[in-house]
Amino acid sequence: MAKFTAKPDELSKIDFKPPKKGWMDTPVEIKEHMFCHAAKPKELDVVGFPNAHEWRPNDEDWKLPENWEKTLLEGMRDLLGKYRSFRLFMDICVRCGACADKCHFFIGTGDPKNMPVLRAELLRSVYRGNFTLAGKILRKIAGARDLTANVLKEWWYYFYQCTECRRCSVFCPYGIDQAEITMMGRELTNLIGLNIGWIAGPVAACYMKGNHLGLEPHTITSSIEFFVDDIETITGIRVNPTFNRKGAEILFVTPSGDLFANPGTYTAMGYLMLFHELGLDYTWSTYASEGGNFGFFTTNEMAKRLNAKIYAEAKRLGVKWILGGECGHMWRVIHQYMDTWNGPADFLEEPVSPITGTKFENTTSAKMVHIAEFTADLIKHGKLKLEPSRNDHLKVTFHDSCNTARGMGLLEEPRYIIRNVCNHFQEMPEDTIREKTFCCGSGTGLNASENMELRLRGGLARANAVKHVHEHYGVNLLANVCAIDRATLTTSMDYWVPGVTVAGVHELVGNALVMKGEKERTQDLRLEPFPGKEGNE
Amino acid sequence: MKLYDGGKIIAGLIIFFFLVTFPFFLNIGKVNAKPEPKIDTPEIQKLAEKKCIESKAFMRAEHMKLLNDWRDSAVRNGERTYVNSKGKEFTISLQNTCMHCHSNKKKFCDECHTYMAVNPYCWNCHIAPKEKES
Amino acid sequence: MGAILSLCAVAALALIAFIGVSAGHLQYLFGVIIPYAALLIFITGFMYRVLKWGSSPVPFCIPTTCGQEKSLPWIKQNKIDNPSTTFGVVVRMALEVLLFRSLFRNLKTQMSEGAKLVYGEAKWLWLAGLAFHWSFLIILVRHLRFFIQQVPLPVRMIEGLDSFMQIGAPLFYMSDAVILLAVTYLFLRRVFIPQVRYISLPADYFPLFLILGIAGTGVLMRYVFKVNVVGVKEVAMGVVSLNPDPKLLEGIGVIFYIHLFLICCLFAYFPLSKLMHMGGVFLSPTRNMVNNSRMKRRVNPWNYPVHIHTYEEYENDFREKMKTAGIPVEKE
Amino acid sequence: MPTMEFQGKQYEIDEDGYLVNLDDWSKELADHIAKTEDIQMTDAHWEVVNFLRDYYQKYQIAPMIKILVKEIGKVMGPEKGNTKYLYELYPGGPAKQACKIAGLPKPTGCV
Repeated sequence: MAKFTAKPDELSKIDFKPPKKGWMDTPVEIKEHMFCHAAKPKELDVVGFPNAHEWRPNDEDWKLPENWEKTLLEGMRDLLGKYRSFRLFMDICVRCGACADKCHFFIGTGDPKNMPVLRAELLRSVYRGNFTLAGKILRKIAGARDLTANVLKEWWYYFYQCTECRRCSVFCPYGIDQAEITMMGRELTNLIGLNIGWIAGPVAACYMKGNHLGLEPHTITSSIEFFVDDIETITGIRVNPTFNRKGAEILFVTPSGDLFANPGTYTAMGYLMLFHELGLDYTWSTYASEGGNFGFFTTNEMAKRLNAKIYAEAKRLGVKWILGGECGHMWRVIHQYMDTWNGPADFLEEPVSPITGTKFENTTSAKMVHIAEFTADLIKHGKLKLEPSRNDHLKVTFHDSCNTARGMGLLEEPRYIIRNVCNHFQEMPEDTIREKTFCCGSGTGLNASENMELRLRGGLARANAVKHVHEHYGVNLLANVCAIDRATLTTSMDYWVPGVTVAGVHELVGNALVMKGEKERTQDLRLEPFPGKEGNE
Repeated sequence: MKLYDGGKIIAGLIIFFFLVTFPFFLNIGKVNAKPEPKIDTPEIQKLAEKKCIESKAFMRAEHMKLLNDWRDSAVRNGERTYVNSKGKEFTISLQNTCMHCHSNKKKFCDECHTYMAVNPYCWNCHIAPKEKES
Repeated sequence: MGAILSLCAVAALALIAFIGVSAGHLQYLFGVIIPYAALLIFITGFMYRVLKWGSSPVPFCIPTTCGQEKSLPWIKQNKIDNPSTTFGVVVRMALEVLLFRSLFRNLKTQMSEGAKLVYGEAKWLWLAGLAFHWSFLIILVRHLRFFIQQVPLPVRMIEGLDSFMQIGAPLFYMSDAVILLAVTYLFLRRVFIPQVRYISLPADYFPLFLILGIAGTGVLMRYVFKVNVVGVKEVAMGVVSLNPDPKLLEGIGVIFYIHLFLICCLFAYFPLSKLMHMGGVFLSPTRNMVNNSRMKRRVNPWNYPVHIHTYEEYENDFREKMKTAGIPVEKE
Repeated sequence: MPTMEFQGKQYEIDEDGYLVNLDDWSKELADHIAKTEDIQMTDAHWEVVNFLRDYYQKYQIAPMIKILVKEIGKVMGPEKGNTKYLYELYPGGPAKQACKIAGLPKPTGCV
């Protein structure tokens, strides 16, 4: 595959003119740098996905299993019976187009099939042709069509060009959620072995080893040990995290990206420092070592299978409640799915902060608290000694993650924390934050490298808003509470808005936190000297 | 067919059904009185030629427009003569022309207006003729 | 393409009624049989579609949250756009159904010079949509005067409000103008906005033309080709008392039958089409659910046990490595 | 599966040219892959490759950059313990390019 080399000014020339020919008559063109590699059969076999086979998206022949049409239509019937959202969203769209220019992929590509309404029509047209009276009789006039190999390719191409960010659903007068439709679309592709490697690999790893990255238990401890060394270098304090410790009060679960990928690792250091300073009775787990859930980007069943570890481990260790790290889709899953899948968590206690005594009344059933909720409460009660001036060289803006914004509503907690650990905070334009936030461009397992053009195009809308505050207010740090954001926004910023770095909120907390008995800090968590302290080392 | 959230859905559908069909329930089995406007006033009886200023069909469809035009020409333009389609002249006056013959407002005007729920604003300004109860 | 096809379809329907009544003298068919049939299809079809939706469960609590969740006591929750109580949901749904809250948020995203994205106000769709639906409702309510013997006060009040400008005679209804303008706007935006044209199906134009035809014939009937309204009400009353009188059908102008036939088409087409959004909007799980999934466990009726990689299996895979790394194990 | 030919033998590689089987790797093959990447292997380059392979043997994953930096600093002196130095050695990125030459699978960033 040729290397992706397009420059930002080339990429931002976007043609929004739809083709002359109707969309049903415009076959899908599978473009380089816009899709991810196919899943490897052995990765699908690990978790028992059906019809694993060798194929390549840009080959003519996808080596589809026999009777694939029947498999898909039966799968569709099954899903229609399981999800009211699916059946309803297939029926009630009026194609008003309010969602069209709300999608970051449409904004970044101009491809009309990336308008949420049309992406849904790809599936809807087949639904009409096979499941509705009008569609069966009137065919094309009713917007119905047959399921052909080309239609399937179109499905695959565009359902892996949607990050299930739900921005369209905010604006839809009926709340039609493309994320639901994409989920169904991906369920279907998984019936015939058409997954992507970047999702299947982490799913297989998470199933067998407990986390997406495939970190084995000793890798996790050695990695955290490495952070502990760095923390000692910075603060002079040696923190003592424990692993798989029975009888701890709290189990801490975070996305594995925080343990092994920059700049998430600095966020992990922030957690370690905070918990140490509080004297929190908590433990990490190497078995439930993943908060995120790439299974969520395949099938509901797979998502449930991966998620089951968290409660199972909490039960085994006998903790009282669970604390969760900064992550986006992880929180959609924990907030809206976990208790339903793997609850009731009646072996846990209703979460109470051991430091402030605050009862977390919004999670009395799921019993899992978001770290931003936890830390905001600490700050409110004055339990942390903070030195926000250490972050004075940073002009910070905050990127709401899609899932915490639109699938949960965690908006003020991280902002409250940032305002207390930094002196310079600037919001991005109103229409690009909170429930109107834009996706980083690479969610739902689309953060591979072979689909770089797609990622950068998808990230354009977010980057554009950052660029605005970068140019007008000198913003140089993009804070967020999502592991995928930390990895992908770094790439996106380097490309679109050089000069802006990306950090998790708890990295900023770690920098501002004054720990008991620490030495005078000269370095931040990245081991870079604080401005003005360069010579002190 | 198993129904989920059945209570709410059935309740919604009952409301829907009622909203769509309630005119049936109000009327089923009832014999509906039809409006029968009467033109048998003493004044009409006295007329040699029992004809209104225009044809019956025209008057039925257009009387509201005609009255509106009359109002405009008499009140706004001071023009008080109406020439009908056959060239015959009439004085433009609700009280003295129309109601002179149709002195039975209740049986002539109100019968249909009430039936159709039309509420003409003639009588906001004009005084309705006194009717003898027959 | 879709627009022309739909326009032809609606014109053909009007022609069918015209020929059927004026040449075929099928007043009874168009005035009684078809209306009964259309209403029956509408009611049963509508209920069938809703029950079909109801037959699929909502396994997960998936509201789209638009605002701050219920969190710590000192953080202000957005109790409507991110409701944690049924009351909040009721308000959210009411705003959605009555005022099109979500569409009100609409923005126009444009790429300006220097590849800068700008977000502008875009309230026209909301306004036209709201104007169209509300005027449609008002017109429907107004029409109740044809179906009720003693027209109740609220209906008369709505009628009075709708005509309160007292223009012309018969009094001009504002809702007539509003619906025609709104539907025309909704049609024109489908034609002139390239993206919207691209996604529009015949099924999107057809109801617009149908409604335009219905409103148009209605307006013509009131102001131009007048029909015997008293006769129309007599027919209507006969229909709703299930005692239609064929004799009454003769004296009514053909335009009434065109108007009525197009309405029947709309009613019969309704349950087969996207117009079902009328019922669907109430069932949308992203809007009608309480965002309390961490507070109250939602039960998925088809939840089933799944294979997981248990801790025991995990420890078996990694026991030696765990021991070397100093991680406690269950079995030595 | 695509393959790569070297000295008359076919080696399975993935879509991005990474060896599929760790055991297929040899110093000669590494030299060959380096050439296709326009890299002339020096002792310094080998130091990185060897560390990567050792780390992978132990942990079944390529190390984080910061671990690599620290390790190279330990072995080759603190002035070389920085990302800049590694990028000089492997302009295509120490993670991606060096892993390819070391016969490791393509590193996954955050997932």
